Amino acid sequence: MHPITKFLLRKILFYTATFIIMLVITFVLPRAIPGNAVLMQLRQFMRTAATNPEAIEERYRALLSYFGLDKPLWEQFVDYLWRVAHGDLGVSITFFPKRVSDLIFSSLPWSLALLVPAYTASWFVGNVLGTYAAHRRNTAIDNALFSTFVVLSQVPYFIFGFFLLATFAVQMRIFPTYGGWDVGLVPSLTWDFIRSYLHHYALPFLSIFLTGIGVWGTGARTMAIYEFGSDYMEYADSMGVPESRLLRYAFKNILVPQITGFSMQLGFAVGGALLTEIVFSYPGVGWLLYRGTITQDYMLIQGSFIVVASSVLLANFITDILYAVIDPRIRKGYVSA
Amino acid sequence: MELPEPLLRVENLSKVFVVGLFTRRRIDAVKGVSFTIGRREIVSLVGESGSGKTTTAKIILRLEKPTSGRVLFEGRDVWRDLRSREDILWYRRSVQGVMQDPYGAFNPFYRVDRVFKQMFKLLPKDMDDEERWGLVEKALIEVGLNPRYVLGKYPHELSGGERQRVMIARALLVEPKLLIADEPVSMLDATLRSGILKLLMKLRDERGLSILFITHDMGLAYYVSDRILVMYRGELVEEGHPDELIESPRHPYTKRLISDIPLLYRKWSDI
Amino acid sequence: MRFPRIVSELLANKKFVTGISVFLAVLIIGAVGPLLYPVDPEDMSFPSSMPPCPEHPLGTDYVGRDVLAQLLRGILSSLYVGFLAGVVALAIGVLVGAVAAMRGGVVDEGLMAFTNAVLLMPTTLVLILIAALFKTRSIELVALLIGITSWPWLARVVRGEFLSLKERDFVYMSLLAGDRWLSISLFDLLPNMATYIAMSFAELVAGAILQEAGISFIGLGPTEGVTLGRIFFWIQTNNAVIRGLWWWWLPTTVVIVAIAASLVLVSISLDEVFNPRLRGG
Amino acid sequence: MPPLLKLDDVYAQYITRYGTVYAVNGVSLEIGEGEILGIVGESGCGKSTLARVMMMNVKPPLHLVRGRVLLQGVELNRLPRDRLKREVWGKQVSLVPQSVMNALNPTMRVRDIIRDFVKVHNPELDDDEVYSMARDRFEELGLDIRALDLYPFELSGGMRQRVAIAIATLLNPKLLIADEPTSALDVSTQKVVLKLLKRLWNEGIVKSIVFITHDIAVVRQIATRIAVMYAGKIVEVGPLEEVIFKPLHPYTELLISSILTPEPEVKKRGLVEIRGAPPDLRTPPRGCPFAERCPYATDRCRREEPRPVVIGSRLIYCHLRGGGAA
Repeated sequence: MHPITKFLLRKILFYTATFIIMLVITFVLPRAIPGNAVLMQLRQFMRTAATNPEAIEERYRALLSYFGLDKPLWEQFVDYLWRVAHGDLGVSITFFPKRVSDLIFSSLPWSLALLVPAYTASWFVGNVLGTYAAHRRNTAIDNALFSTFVVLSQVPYFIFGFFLLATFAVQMRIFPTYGGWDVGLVPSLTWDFIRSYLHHYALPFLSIFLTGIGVWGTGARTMAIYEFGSDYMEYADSMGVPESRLLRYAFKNILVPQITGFSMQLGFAVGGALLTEIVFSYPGVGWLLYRGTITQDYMLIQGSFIVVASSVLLANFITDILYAVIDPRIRKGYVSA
Repeated sequence: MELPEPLLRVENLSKVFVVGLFTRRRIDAVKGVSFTIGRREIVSLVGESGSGKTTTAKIILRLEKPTSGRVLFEGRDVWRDLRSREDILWYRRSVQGVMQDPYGAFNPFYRVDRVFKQMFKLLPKDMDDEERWGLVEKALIEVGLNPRYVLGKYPHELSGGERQRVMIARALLVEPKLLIADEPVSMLDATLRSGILKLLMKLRDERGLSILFITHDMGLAYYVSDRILVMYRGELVEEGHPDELIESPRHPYTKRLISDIPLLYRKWSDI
Repeated sequence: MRFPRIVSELLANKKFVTGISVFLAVLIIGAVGPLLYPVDPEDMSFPSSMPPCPEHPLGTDYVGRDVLAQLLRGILSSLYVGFLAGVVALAIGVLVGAVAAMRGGVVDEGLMAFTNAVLLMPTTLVLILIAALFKTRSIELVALLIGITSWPWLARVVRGEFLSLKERDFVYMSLLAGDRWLSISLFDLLPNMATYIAMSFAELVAGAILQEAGISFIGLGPTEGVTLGRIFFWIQTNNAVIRGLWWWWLPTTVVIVAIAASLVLVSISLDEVFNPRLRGG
Repeated sequence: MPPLLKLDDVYAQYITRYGTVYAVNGVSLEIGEGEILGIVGESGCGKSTLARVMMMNVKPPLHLVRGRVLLQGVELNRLPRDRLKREVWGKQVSLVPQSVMNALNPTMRVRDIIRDFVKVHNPELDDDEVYSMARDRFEELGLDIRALDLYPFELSGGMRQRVAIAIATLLNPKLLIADEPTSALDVSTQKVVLKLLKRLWNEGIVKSIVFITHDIAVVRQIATRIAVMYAGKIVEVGPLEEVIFKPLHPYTELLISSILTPEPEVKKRGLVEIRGAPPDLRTPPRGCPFAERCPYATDRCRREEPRPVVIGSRLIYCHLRGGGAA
């Protein structure tokens, strides 16, 4: 078998197994916690919410039937897999009687529109700046960049969002404080809507983009220091290859391992990005999730997890393939990924 | 007449490594190697890097399991007959090793003393610590070091030659019958090599120690050995007395190897 | 390197000195502060949304709690969460990494596949998923949950280190002295990873403090006690930023970033001091 | 004819926070056109630092504290680094890397490494011209041109070293500096590499070679002249065979007698060892650096630094040979 085919098969096997583990976890968790906290919490919530008692019962039954707690365990599991396979993630309690899958899939595009460009751009810019800092090691430029990286990398996206919100929305009133677009507009491909959307988009984007630069910059700087100290760099230097070219060598050579970093950090970054949406009340999965957690909407929480985790797995799978294509050593079967 | 059983007998030894996770490749590191080492004998195993000589050494030292074949020490199969912890400690007392990198052989975290202390569990149980340290001092003096200078120091405070002597002293502590010396001088400067080589020869003469001397340098093998084994790509290709081997090598590899060694008194004609 | 040399090299590193000073300062403030400023952080009897004034050096929040009191209590709780989670993650990471490296073969492949799988999970969401199942959550429970979701990258590093260290000559020398793998792992390999472990621990603690803030922010952190994360939850639910209560959210933010950044700085400086290739001229 | 390269009383030191290493201490040396100078010394004697100084590839923590480096009369030590890179390195003075395994960028094909290097010095050439130039040179040197399309990790150790040498000499530099180019290779590959170097010299592609090694038997095969280095100083310089067969400095004598080649002449002599170890260059000794280990050392050797003495075509730094006479 060709090494690349083997590589692909292996990766597919791994991701399938991970996906199944993820489903098992989501199945086992609510059943493993003693006393079934979900139902208890829901009952409690229902009692405090002074609404129509019939509607409460209805919601409770929907939850009970989705989790099928009265059936034998294996039957519950088969049911569960069957439902997930058909995109049935249950019914939201908070937005009853909307289906969780509908809610998530109408929020997901907005989350992707925020996360994908912000995360990718911060990855790229962070690597460029980190390499540059390493090239200028121990100079004032390096010190300034490095300190910025360290602080930025340790500010979670959502906290950085506070800063941006307070400064540019509350104080300077340049950007709106709330939502994904102006009230009254309906998502459409009109100029008005796009302008309003970008206006609301700027701050959440910046909080992810800027803090991301810190994370990638710190890592890239360390890796690039190794590259600049390596034998091939010394040799190219002593052959007269100019500094600008050496900088490009270092940048190119850290990009390959940083692609792994890109996918390994993704799971973490997604969580942070979802929290950022909450700060800006940006209408993505994070904002949806936030409203779900306040009302203990476990089906919504679980559904969001399944969708987001699956997306992360898919993104990682794509990155792994990309990695194999880019690194000649893997492409040619010299080392295993 | 029946030949006496040699100290060490290696029979048809093979080792295959399987590397790579998704492109599995077989590497035949050692292929059907057989040889013996007699008592009071220095046998050199010569080969270039990747010829399988270090793997052979590790198998004999019981650090690496062979894929097939046997290693018999005093008639006991080292990989099959040594079962109990006692058996293994007996083997550790009988066969010791010295490694190539005199710096890497020390855990940089500890003082030099630790390498001796580690060996104490191989010494007789009824011995007290004072007697044990007495043996350490004796061993250090035997290899030409001043115990007071060496003990209590960190490895990086000693020179390469001193470190290598410490490693030899450590091995001597348990009075082994066989010493496996894997490239013991290749990382030392020329002016320090002779001292170590002389020491090894002295140990053979005075203690009756048998030594398997592993090297890539035919020149060194030529000086110290009673017998030379030449290894090439995992196989033993030639065996002989040093003078014979140098003057009239038979295997094409040995011939090329010897003709490619840079000499002092003869300049290559084809350069 | 000998101990006095280690200390003097660390003290000569600006990053280390900055990091450790900031960290110790915050730690001392957290430890001594509540004693010197004995105001109940959950007492809501003060006037609401008061800017800093002599009675309330950092003002009061939207529901009339003293912000400084919150912050002082929050520092120690958050450090406690970080420390606990760090210990849990360290224990799992080192164990998994070491066993994978030392056992090799199927055990290694299985453990690493599992580690990679856990690594791919969106951690914050996993925490939310689990935390949502508990009606009440103690600080320890939250720390434990954070700990069991943050070890995978450490396991990978430890495995890599073990794999490279176990091929070192001194390991063979210990084997030749009759040492067994368990004692070699403990006394030969682990001490040589002391820097990595210290670095990882600092980073794990920092990460856990931020992680706690993250899940508390969404309302799924500890349900008792005052942690920095819980303060962020109150800040969010009361729209403090939009309302302009800067004395509430700003000091909290500064403190959490100071803790996390100082720990990371310590970690980076350890790498610079002990890693010869990073040592500058 | 003036020498190609001249070192004039050169001192080079590594200056760090943790102390100073006195790596090169007062070396004067001339490399004439058309010679292969072997520089021999043990590890830590400063020979690799000397190689760096020869092309003025000196950057912190290494400093040229004193002395001049002249390439055909041009003081390299006065040129800024970017001018050295543009005009000297790779073009007039070139280097064979010490660690072949990692000296070529792992993510670039050989031809792209060559393209970048050539275009620094000849920006007017286009890619195809560079590739055809590389192909011609590879063919001229008997190297497989398929190597051009490969990545460094696809080449064997010996091939990688030969490719590196071909790259280093692509622009016909006057001086080639080879720092331990064969110490990581097995003997057969070593011979192939030495032959390649000799061929470059024979065919006039490079005018002169400085060959730095710890192995006297290797320089014996290739050098025309030899300089012996000890503790940051040159102790003896002279024509190859004279120095090897009639060493005048006690260190040279001992160094040569410690060589163990499989030859009856050498075996007859037996094993000779030098006691002690070379001095620590963080605290170099005052007088003759070898005095501590020298069997013939006197008080004067320990006190006073010997001056150079010319004996025939040789230069020796030793009191025993009259080096004290000012």
